[in-house]
Amino acid sequence: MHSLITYWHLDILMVGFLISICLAYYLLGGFVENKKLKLFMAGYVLLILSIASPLHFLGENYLMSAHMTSHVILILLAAPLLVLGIPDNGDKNMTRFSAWLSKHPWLPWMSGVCVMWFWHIPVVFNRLFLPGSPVVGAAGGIPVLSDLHLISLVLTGILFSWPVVGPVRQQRLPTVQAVLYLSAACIFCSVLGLMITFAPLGIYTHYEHITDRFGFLPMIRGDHGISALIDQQVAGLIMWIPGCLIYLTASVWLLMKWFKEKNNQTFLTSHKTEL
Amino acid sequence: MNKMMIKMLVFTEVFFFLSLIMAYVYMVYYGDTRSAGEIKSLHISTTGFFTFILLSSSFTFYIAEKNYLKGNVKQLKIWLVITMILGAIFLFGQGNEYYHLIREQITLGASVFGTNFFTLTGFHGFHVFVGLVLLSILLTMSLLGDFNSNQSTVIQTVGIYWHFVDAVWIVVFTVVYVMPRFMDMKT
Amino acid sequence: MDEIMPSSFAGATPVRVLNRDQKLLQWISSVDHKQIGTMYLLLSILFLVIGGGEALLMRTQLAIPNNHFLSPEAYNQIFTMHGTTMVFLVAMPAIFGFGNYMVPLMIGANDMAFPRLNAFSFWMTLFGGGLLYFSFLAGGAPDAGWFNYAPLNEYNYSSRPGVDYFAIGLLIAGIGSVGGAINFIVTILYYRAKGMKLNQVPLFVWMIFVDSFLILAAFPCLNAALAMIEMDRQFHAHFFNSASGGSALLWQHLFWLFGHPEVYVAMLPSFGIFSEVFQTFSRKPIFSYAIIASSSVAIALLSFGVWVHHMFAVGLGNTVNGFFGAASMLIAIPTGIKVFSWMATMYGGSIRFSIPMMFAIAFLIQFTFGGLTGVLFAIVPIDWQLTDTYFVVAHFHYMFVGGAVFGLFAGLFYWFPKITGKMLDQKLGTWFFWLFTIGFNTTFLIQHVLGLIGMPRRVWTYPDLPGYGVMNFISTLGAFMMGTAALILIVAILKSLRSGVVAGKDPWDGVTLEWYCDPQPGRKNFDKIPLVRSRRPFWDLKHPENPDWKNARS
Amino acid sequence: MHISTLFLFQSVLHSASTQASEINKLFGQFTIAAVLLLLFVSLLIVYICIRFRDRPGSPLPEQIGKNNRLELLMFIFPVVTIAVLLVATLRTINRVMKPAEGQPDMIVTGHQWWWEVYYPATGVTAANEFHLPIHKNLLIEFHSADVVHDWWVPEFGNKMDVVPGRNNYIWLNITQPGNFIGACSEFCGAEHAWMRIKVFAEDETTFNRWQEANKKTANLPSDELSMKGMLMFQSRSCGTCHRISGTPSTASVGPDLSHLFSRSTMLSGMMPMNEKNLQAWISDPQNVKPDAKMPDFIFSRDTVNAIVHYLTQLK
Ligand code: HEA
Ligand code: HEA
Ligand code: HEC
Ligand code: CUA
Ligand SMILES: [Cu+2]
Repeated sequence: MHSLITYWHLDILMVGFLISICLAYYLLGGFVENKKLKLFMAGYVLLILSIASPLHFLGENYLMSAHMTSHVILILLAAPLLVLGIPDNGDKNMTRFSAWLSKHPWLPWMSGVCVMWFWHIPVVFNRLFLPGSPVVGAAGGIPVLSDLHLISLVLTGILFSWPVVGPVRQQRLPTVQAVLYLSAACIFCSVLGLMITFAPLGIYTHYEHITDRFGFLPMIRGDHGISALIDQQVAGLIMWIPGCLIYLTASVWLLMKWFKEKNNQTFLTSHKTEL
Repeated sequence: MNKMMIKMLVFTEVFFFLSLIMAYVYMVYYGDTRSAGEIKSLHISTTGFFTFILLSSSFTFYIAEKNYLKGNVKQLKIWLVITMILGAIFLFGQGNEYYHLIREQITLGASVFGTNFFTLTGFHGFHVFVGLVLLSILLTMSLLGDFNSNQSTVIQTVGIYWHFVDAVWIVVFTVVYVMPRFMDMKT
Repeated sequence: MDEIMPSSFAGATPVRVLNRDQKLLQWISSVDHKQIGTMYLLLSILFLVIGGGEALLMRTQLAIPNNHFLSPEAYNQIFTMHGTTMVFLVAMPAIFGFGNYMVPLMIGANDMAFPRLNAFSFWMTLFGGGLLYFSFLAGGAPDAGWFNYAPLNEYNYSSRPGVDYFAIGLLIAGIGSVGGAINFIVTILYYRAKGMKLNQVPLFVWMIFVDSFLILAAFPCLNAALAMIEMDRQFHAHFFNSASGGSALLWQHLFWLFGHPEVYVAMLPSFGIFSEVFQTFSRKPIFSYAIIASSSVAIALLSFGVWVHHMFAVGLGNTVNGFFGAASMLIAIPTGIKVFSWMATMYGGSIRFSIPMMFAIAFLIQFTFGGLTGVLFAIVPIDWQLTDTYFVVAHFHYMFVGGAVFGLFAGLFYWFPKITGKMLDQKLGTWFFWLFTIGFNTTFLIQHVLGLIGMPRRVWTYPDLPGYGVMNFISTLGAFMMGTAALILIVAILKSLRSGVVAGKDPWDGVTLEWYCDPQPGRKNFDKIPLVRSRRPFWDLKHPENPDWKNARS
Repeated sequence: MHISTLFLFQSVLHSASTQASEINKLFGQFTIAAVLLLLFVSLLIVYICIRFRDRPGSPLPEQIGKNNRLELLMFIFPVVTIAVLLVATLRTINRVMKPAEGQPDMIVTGHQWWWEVYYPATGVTAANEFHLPIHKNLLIEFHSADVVHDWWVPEFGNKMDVVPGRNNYIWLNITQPGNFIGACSEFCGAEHAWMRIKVFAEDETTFNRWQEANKKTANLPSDELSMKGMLMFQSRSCGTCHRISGTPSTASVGPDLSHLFSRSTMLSGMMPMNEKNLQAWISDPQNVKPDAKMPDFIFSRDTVNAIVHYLTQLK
């Protein structure tokens, strides 16, 4: 049994995914503008942290709360940062895509929210960890389902953030709409968090009957006193309160920018434009 | 403006149904063990059929609306009637299901499951009923010739409401009928 | 280059122009936003007197230990009706009253978006309140507290019809509130004057806008809970009866999921009123419009994530309590920023101590005090000590009375000249302010100590323990000072209506559009309206040499 | 220096248990911070009001409404304060409420307007007055027979709601002997005001002596009048609600009366326990404690005297 810090892990599929993200970034004209690159790198580091680090190891094997923490990081921090990192190089397709998404904001919204809900349906959730789908850290085999789950979360997270922080500034959602968009997502995340928080034991079974293959269980249950119920509550609450806080911070940030706009306007602009 | 109003109404209704659905989950999924047995009395296939009916009524309304925007009032009337018939069939299906459940001694006052089931589906059924009333008003107006020019937003406004009622049913159907099949509920 | 434009696009053209001296029937059938607003305000004042009268009855009963002035049944009905009245029939109608009257004027519109829906909302509120009070005649008012906990609200424990009246009455009043909120949102979105962007509306309008969303999201949760309790009581369902598998906590979750947002529903419009008052009487633009406006959105969103702080003592476990304690503390951040912004607005200004401004300054201190006791409760272990004691009663009266109601009083004095054309009597107003403020602090400051020495709330009487009698008596004295002050206010209103100083169009040197239209505007508010180009359109008109749109100000 | 030492009466700020002293330490720290904050805000407001009041002929102030650095400061200051508070909160929560383990030392059941007490270790049942040993980690469990009640003794620290369908618990380690007064602190219906708590915190030997005394069955009637009283008690349906050990009456709808007269107060702290008050109560309960769940019996004066005489023997 080594120290927790040493449990890093990547499998072939995830390596491929990480590389293809870099590739996509390159194709979208990345690696040029310094400020944007920094944002992208920040997102990328968070992405690696939540899919390869000991946090992920804990989330796969021991703690639902760690699993949820990595979800929150993936969807709410890494994905928006990756999107923020994409430069606006005036590409026509990019503009058209952004405009189309902003015209149908319910599409990215539904994809983000539904995919997140889907992976937390107890049947699906418990299936993620069944022996049939090998667990990260076990010898051999690619945990396909688990990887798919991460990849889908990142991709829908990117799609979800696009109308709010997408590269083409003119095609982002108007502020009030963006705030409603984020708040509505926040509500549905909250409902999910609430359901998990107040669920009894026996629903998300994976974390209740842990096969202690790495010997960390006594430390978790004993030294830190994290029982299965507390773990599940923390998991729900992390989705709920810090999760919501991120949506909220984003909303307030957008509003601050909007209210601080220079309000000098040319004569006779239509006053309905920002609706 | 009317559309914005109805969107706000839908916004507030969403929270109403969210409260009821959360109560349902809290009490039926997480509650005592009796509910798991009683859920088995639900006929998912029959209700699935009526669900399909309700969803197709959304589609027929969409066609009615498109025809209206094209100025095709005759088609509008026809599709409105079809929509109403489909909605009525759905309500009939609900009544049928209630009848069977009550025959099996599952009533509002008999158990926690009955309480939550009848309250949730009952409020939804009430909304369908209100939708039917609105549709019949639309039909009357169109028969009286109020919709001969395609300027009014009334039809789209009612449409938003009607689609919302369908969307709620999708969620209710998922939570009440579909999900328990996939959950190993405490028994 | 200030074009004055015809206002035809600034809202609906009026249906018909009424003459000024309207008869009762015209009031009842009115769909004019100003008349409906006035009726809302009158309703609010009526219920303030009733709810305040109930408070005085309670304080009389509590003045001395072991008192038998009221029976326990009477006391319980009265404190329940006091809380319910004050929250649903004083705070809400007052908000809707000011909102109805002022929002169209401030955004340069001629009416609300849906005038008939507006009238409908008012009458629903009135009928809901009437039904609640009818219960006194029909076998007993509700007596389970304003949050009406299960299972005490079940038929087994409250077999009188009081709780049914509570549920149905609040459902009806709630429908009115939701209708009004929808109306505000659509009005603010579609009826703004030419040039006024949504991020330029006066802060009061913005607060009403946010408040309306809060209402739309919060009230359905209460409606669902009320529907469930009626199912339980009338049809023997089992939502909240733990004996037959229901859950007593479900009620608490649903109620507070409504209840906590509701307290901010009561607070935000007062924030808006104070924002207008501070900038008008400091003769300066508000400090950081952006912060005040966006922090109110933060408050609105956060308010849905803190409701468990009313349930810290029900045994949900340290994990849940800890997270919700953290969330509750977070609300202090956007609120604190607001307090500091108002102070910064005054700083460097030229402060005129009119009566609205005096209320605003008293509010700042009282609200900070009440907010600090709120944060004290957010510290979970301390809440375990203090929940359900008079310390809580003191906290929320500092918020409701010292915060929200002070805001409504400030609004009353600030906009009275616009509504009636007369100034509200300055001398009596000053008396009213000092008596009410001193009375208020006398009543509720001492209640913190009562809570600390162990007096639970909602007790119809109490044993003669050391200190209890004295402090309760002091508290009662304060309440009667507030009662006297309220009488003075009523006298002042009547006197000013009859023989007040004629106000003119712009008595306070205001900066927003409601001071641009005539005093006591007719059926149509604006014949002409300036092109709005900044957050202080009326300032721009008055100071063409230094308009806001040339120098960005906040 | 507590408020309590100023006022010389019981209060929250006087800790008589380890839990309460944990909480009060935090309370004291927060109070200092809050007072400083309030002083800062109030004095600044007073200063602003004096310094910037409108004097005759004062010019229009500079029309400026922003200052980015000040805005940042206004944001940072509450954030830091909150962070400090949060850490202190979480630490104290976990010290006061530890996970429950083992058998509870005392099970308290809330009824509409009286308390039932049960000591699982010895099987002793009592009502309305609580005897507890000091310097022991006590696990107290709460059940409700009807609606939500709440256990609170200010000197002992945290409250706990008594919720039907849930078994809540608290840990309590009393550090001082003495009598402590508390109250039901969740509104539970008409007589919520008279559902008070009286705790006798005793050292181990006194507590054990009390347990022994209460383990014994109730005293049998010793004279003729009390014999008649006992017969009346058994025949007039008192036993359908009350328990007197050693007799056929075993119900728990109302308080256990086996050792009634050893209590210092009656009706959950409403009045001192004495013959006169018992007389009044048995003759007309609804007059003494309106709405209490004990019906009026139409007894003759003699019957009342007999029953009361019997009850006074139940020490
Ligand atoms: C208008 C109404 C209103 C408002 C605005 C508030 C505001 C707040 N309330 Fe209050 N509250 C009520 C009305 C209100 N409350 C009512 C009615 C109840 C009881 C209901 C019942 O039981 O019947 C209640 C009860 C209540 C409880 C439950 C108590 C209990 O029953 O055990 C709690 C617990 O957390 C709480 C917390 C707060 C907090 C943290 C705020 C915060 O919003 C306060 C924020 C403000 C400030 C903090 C002051 C200004 C800030 C600064 C100057 C910055 C610096 C300060 C810091 C960094 C701390 N409130
Ligand atoms: C907006 C909300 C609001 C407002 C403004 C007030 C205002 C007041 N409140 Fe209230 N209060 C609540 C909301 C509010 N309250 C709530 C929610 C509860 C909790 C209820 C519950 O526990 O369920 C409560 C509970 C409550 C209690 C605790 C009851 C208990 O726990 O047992 C007390 C006790 O002192 C009290 C007192 C007062 C007083 C003295 C005023 C004063 O400020 C009132 C001042 C106004 C007047 C005095 C009007 C003057 C009237 C006249 C001059 C005419 C006289 C007419 C006649 C005598 C018929 N209130
Ligand atoms: C319907 C049930 C019922 C019946 C019958 C009943 N009681 Fe009671 N009794 C109660 C309840 C409930 C209380 C607690 C009242 C309270 O404090 O709110 C009580 C309290 C008492 C007390 C005070 C106990 C204490 O600890 O303070 C006495 C003494 C008493 N009853 C005696 C009697 C006698 C004698 C009779 C028969 C004549 C009787 N009771 C019949 C329900 C009943
Ligand atoms: Cu029991 Cu209050
Ligand atoms: Cu709250």
